[in-house]
Amino acid sequence: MQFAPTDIQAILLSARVGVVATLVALPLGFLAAWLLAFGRFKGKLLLELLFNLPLTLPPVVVGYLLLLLLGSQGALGRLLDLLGIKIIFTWKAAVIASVVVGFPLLVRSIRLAMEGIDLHLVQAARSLGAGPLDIILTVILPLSRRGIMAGSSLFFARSLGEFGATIIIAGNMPGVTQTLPLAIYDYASSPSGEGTALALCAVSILLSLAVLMLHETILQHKKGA
Amino acid sequence: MQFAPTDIQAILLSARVGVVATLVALPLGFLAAWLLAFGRFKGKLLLELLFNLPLTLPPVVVGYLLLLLLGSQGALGRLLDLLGIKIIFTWKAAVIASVVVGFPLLVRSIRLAMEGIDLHLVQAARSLGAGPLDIILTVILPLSRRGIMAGSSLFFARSLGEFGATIIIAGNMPGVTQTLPLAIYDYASSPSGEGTALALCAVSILLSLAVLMLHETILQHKKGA
Amino acid sequence: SLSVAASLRESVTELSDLFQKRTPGVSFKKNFGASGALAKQIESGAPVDLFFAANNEWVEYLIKKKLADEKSAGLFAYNQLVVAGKPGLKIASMQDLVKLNRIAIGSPKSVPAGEYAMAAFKKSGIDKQVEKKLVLAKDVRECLLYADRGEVDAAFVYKTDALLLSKHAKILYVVPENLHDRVTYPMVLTVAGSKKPEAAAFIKFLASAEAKAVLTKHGFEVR
Amino acid sequence: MELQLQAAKQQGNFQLELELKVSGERIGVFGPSGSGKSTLVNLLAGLARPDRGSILLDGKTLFDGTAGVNVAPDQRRIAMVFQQHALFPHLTVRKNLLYGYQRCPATERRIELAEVAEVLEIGDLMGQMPDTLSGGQSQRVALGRAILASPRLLLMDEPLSALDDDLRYRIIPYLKLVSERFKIPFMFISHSLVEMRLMADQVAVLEKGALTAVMTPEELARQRMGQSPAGYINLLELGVPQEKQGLLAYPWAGGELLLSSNAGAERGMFELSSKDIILCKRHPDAISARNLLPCTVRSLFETGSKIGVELDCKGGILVAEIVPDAARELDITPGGIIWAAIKASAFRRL
Amino acid sequence: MELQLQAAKQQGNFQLELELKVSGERIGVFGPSGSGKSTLVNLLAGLARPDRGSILLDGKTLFDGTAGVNVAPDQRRIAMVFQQHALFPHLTVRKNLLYGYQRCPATERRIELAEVAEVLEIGDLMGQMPDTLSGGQSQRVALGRAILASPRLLLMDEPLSALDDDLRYRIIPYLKLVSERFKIPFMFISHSLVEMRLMADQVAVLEKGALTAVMTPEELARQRMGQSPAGYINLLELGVPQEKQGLLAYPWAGGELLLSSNAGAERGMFELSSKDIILCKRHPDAISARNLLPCTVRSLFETGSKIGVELDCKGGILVAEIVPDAARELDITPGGIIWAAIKASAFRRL
Ligand SMILES: Nc1ncnc2c1ncn2[C@@H]1O[C@H](COP(=O)(O)OP(=O)(O)OP(=O)(O)O)[C@@H](O)[C@H]1O
Ligand SMILES: Nc1ncnc2c1ncn2[C@@H]1O[C@H](COP(=O)(O)OP(=O)(O)OP(=O)(O)O)[C@@H](O)[C@H]1O
Ligand SMILES: [Mg+2]
Ligand SMILES: [Mg+2]
Repeated sequence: MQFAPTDIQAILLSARVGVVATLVALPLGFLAAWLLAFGRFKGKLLLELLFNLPLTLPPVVVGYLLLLLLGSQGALGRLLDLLGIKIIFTWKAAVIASVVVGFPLLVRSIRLAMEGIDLHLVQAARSLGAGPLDIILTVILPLSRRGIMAGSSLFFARSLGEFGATIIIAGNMPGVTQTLPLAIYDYASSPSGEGTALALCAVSILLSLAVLMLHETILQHKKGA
Repeated sequence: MQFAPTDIQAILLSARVGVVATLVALPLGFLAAWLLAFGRFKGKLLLELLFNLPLTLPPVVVGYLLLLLLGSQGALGRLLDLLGIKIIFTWKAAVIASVVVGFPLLVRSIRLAMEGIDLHLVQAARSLGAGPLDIILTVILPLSRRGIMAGSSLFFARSLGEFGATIIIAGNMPGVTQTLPLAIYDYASSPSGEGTALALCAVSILLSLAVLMLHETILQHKKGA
Repeated sequence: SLSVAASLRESVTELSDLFQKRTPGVSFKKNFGASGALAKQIESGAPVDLFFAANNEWVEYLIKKKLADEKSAGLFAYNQLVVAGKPGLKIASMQDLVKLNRIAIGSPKSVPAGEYAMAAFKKSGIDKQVEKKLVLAKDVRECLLYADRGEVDAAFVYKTDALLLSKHAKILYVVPENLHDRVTYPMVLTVAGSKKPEAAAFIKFLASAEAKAVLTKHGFEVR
Repeated sequence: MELQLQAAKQQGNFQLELELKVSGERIGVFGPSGSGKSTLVNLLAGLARPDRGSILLDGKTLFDGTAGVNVAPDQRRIAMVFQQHALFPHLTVRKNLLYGYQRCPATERRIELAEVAEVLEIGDLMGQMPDTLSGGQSQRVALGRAILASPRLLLMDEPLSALDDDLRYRIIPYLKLVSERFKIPFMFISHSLVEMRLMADQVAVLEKGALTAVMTPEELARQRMGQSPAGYINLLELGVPQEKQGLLAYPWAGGELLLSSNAGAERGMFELSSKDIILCKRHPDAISARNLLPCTVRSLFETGSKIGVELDCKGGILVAEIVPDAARELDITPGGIIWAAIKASAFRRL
Repeated sequence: MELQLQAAKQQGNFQLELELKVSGERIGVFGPSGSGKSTLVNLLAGLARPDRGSILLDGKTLFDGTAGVNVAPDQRRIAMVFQQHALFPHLTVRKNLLYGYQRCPATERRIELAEVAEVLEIGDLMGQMPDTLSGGQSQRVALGRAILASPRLLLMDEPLSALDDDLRYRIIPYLKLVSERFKIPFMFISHSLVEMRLMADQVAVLEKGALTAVMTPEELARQRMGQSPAGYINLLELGVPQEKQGLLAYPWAGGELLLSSNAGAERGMFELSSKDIILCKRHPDAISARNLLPCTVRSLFETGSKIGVELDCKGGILVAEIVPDAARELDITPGGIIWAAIKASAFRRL
């Protein structure tokens, strides 16, 4: 099976979007999880709801909402326009779509791990002079490692499969913003493209397998150390 | 804003599909998480990959694959046909789509919680005469409660938003298989339907808010007890 | 760049490739999707010059919003609505459809083909009888998929799409054009596109015999 | 209970290589920190798998590396009390206590909740959750939970370190009672010689993952008498006392012993450290020690820098501890007569 | 260190209602299980918030309910050793030890890693992860970690219960040394009177969430002498010894004391239980006790069923414990002369 150049580009683009989206989402997701796990403030439930919204809504709808926000008439879009930043119809839009849609998964995983941390450890750290930020970095971060790993591999996999929101805000431009799922969809919807669609599916599976293996190896390694 | 009867039906159907899918997926997800967290067998990585597949692939592709499997020409579809069971284009298909697509999220959450359980507790239970199944029910299940709650609210929310796979195998039959996201999509893609689409979005958000609140209340309640 | 309705994907790709070969230095970026999504993208400031839609509704929407150049609006091609289904079935008239179990059409709210199909049902007076049998697909390709896999007895699709069918399904019946509005594919230049000479040149090229031959090859009608 | 264990287990840098054959109802495991006591316990309970070897309990094979036998932990009916209590955090104290009880076949149940709750003083905690218990309370509940499983063997890994002295010595006789009355043999891990002496009939001594000896706690105590701050513990079974001059006079070995009145006016078991016996050549006219017993020296033995003197006081055997110099000066030789002075406060009820 | 605490805290059914003013470097908190000792520690460290009241340490307000002051735990520089060690599971022993050290301003660091590692005998464990440590090892590391933070106040919640006797008594003098040399005051929680006597200058006694008394451990020990199995502990500072007849003769109070040779031939602090002193009216000719000291009776005091006798042996003060009957019989009255017999083995180096 020979892939067309645009297919190769789609594979590379998807990998890039997945990696960048994960890198962008990780710190944000960690912060959000920390707020939800340890924070005590009003409006926490509201914040939680907000983080979960992209999960509840069909990605296509998320895409429309993002388009409203980031488009030239949107609040954020106009701001970005002033700064000369173009988002719509660029691969950055695909990253944003992935980040927004996968965010709830990431936050959930990390938060779950954080909630499992023995409070005595946090207390010990505090009594040893570690301030909140210090504790986050030296106790909470390493002890929620499993959750971060699980969450980010989940997130990466989700971003490899992200379709609905991406096609709306990034468009489906072969060689430019066409990610793997868009290419797969294109092929799958014409009877003659079934073979290529399946081959691209396999690539997508292989990619997430690689991330999964990496995740397991890191966990195993850390356990053994 | 007045909803058409089919819109009301879509709301009810979505709620039903969400609940049924969650009920169906929970025991399966728990079992899968247990296998992955505590099992030691060959092919574990493969199993994990399999569970994560629906996440990696665009839901539309998942739907397509399910159609191949469950359709009148599919292997399973033919078997079910013999048993007189119709899946495709019924609400059961929407349930199956939701279960398959949300499964990785459920498993991941539960598994993460399980991996946080203090092994001493399992050992104590064993030394007190509890067999593996007994331990699952009396130690692992209650101690992974947070993960189960988090996972199932995540799953439910995801199922409320499930679009790609559902539209393929359940079809989009107003009043029969048209779930909320399908209705939203329909409205959103015609210029005159934007208002209704937004209203239905709000309903979807309210529904998942309700689940989220339920989840928090249960956790809070148990903590206090 | 071009925003192209999904059903025009193959033909517009071939046409633009041809044009690029003819006119060195010109290159197109193409964006494929549902007409509605494409229109919304343009509304949100997507850098699009030329919009090929599958129905008039979205072109008018853009014109009303002063996002498209009304003067440039024109019809690009025509198509025919057909019923595709299991090779064994015999459909001689719309009335024959009542006997079937499942019929796939595009969702009338969002898919033009579905709208045409609904109009045809109404005109033939069978809309009430078939209402419960309809499976609303999110696009024509999905209708095609159902027909191809034998999940439905019949599907309302365009002739151009039906030509891609494998042996599991074939065209059973061509819906008479008097039952619905003619299937047209309009195109329009956006405000940004109307300032670009290349875009105008491409529109001119589309009217050429060479371009029409390509369209005909793909099953479109050009009159 | 008869235990035959031959097992090797590598854990990080630590290598356990044990061959242990013991029979008895009350086995002790003694050894310094890091000598592998907890590891041994895990092997027995089936929570860790030996790298090779075999484990037989009462003739039944629990593990056999070559034959591939490895009885599941829950089938071994070996209950444990961990160093860290490991209470189920989601169950009330009552449900924790009943966990093993309910899983024990009804015909094998020998101990009831009320009985355990009373002795361990946890009756008031029944409805509480484990995370609201203080350290001492938690460990008592963990102990009760294991006892209530009526196990074939009870493994206790330093179960008493978290308890206060008072409570500790109230639990020890109960544990012994349980073991005797219901025939629940136990293995008691500790690095305290005193506890060992009180709890075990036989002691396996571990050192760096290897067995150095199996002996009676008496032997161990005599051997280590010199090093141990507690000395050798004499255990005395005393009868029902009578009041006498504000003290309690307990019948013992044909005569009587005077104890402080706070010893409690019932018959029972008492401990007396070898360090608390002072020997005099002659009868001292006036001495603060309330007990002056004429004794025959049965034997002398050396341990460390100390000399143990085994005394026969009208049939009652006591071990006293003196320095070699004193032995010379008092001219202590087997068969000689000597006075043993013991303070009324030196006795402690177990 | 000067502590002023007035706080109330409800925890489930348990109500803490404390008013405590102490100053000193070595404060003990004594009380039975469940009396609220750990709760008090949490309030001080800032890990629990009083329902109302105020806490002042060295004149600095740590908490004031009415003024709304609540200094963050990490700003209090109050280190803790928990009952459960709470080591960071993801850090090596070395990194655990250095955690507080690194967070302490360099100018305030007073204790170095090597020093702590040596005394606690954890030098070999540096590279290990906490989950591979035995119970005793873990607690030693936790102790080291807190010490290395050079805290203004060190809170120790039964830190020694998991250690063996040997190690326990080797750590105690180090802790005292640390507290003296580097002026790290500590609060030591225990329900062991012996530990309390060894560790603290003053003891706050808790009972069911309320303060019943603040007293010196001597007072507490004298008060509870009758109940305690260890009796009253005499602490003796002894000079450099000389060998004498296989024993060690330590100079003390103008005369000398003979100790077993395993006491170690250096100057140091020794403990001697009041129970180990036998009083005789006359000089007994031959007695196994190696020390016979003529003393003047300074005072008598009653505790429980016992009589404490304060003795002046050529300037050295000792407390002996006898039963009332013996006091009468020996005719012990303040100012009287009496012989104290003490075995060479009765002393224990701290
Ligand atoms: N998983 C492990 N990996 C590496 N080393 C381990 C592991 N578990 C235990 N060890 C080491 O094995 C040795 C024996 O540990 P064990 O817990 O059996 O000692 P112990 O006699 O119970 O000590 P203590 O009296 O302090 O509880 C120790 O040196 C410990 O560090
Ligand atoms: N979160 C809580 N909820 C309810 N009760 C609690 C909670 N925490 C502690 N308690 C109760 O408060 C009392 C005091 O507990 P604390 O841990 O302070 O006792 P302690 O003196 O340290 O006991 P120990 O010597 O056994 O450690 C106990 O009766 C305990 O059950
Ligand atoms: Mg141990
Ligand atoms: Mg406590």
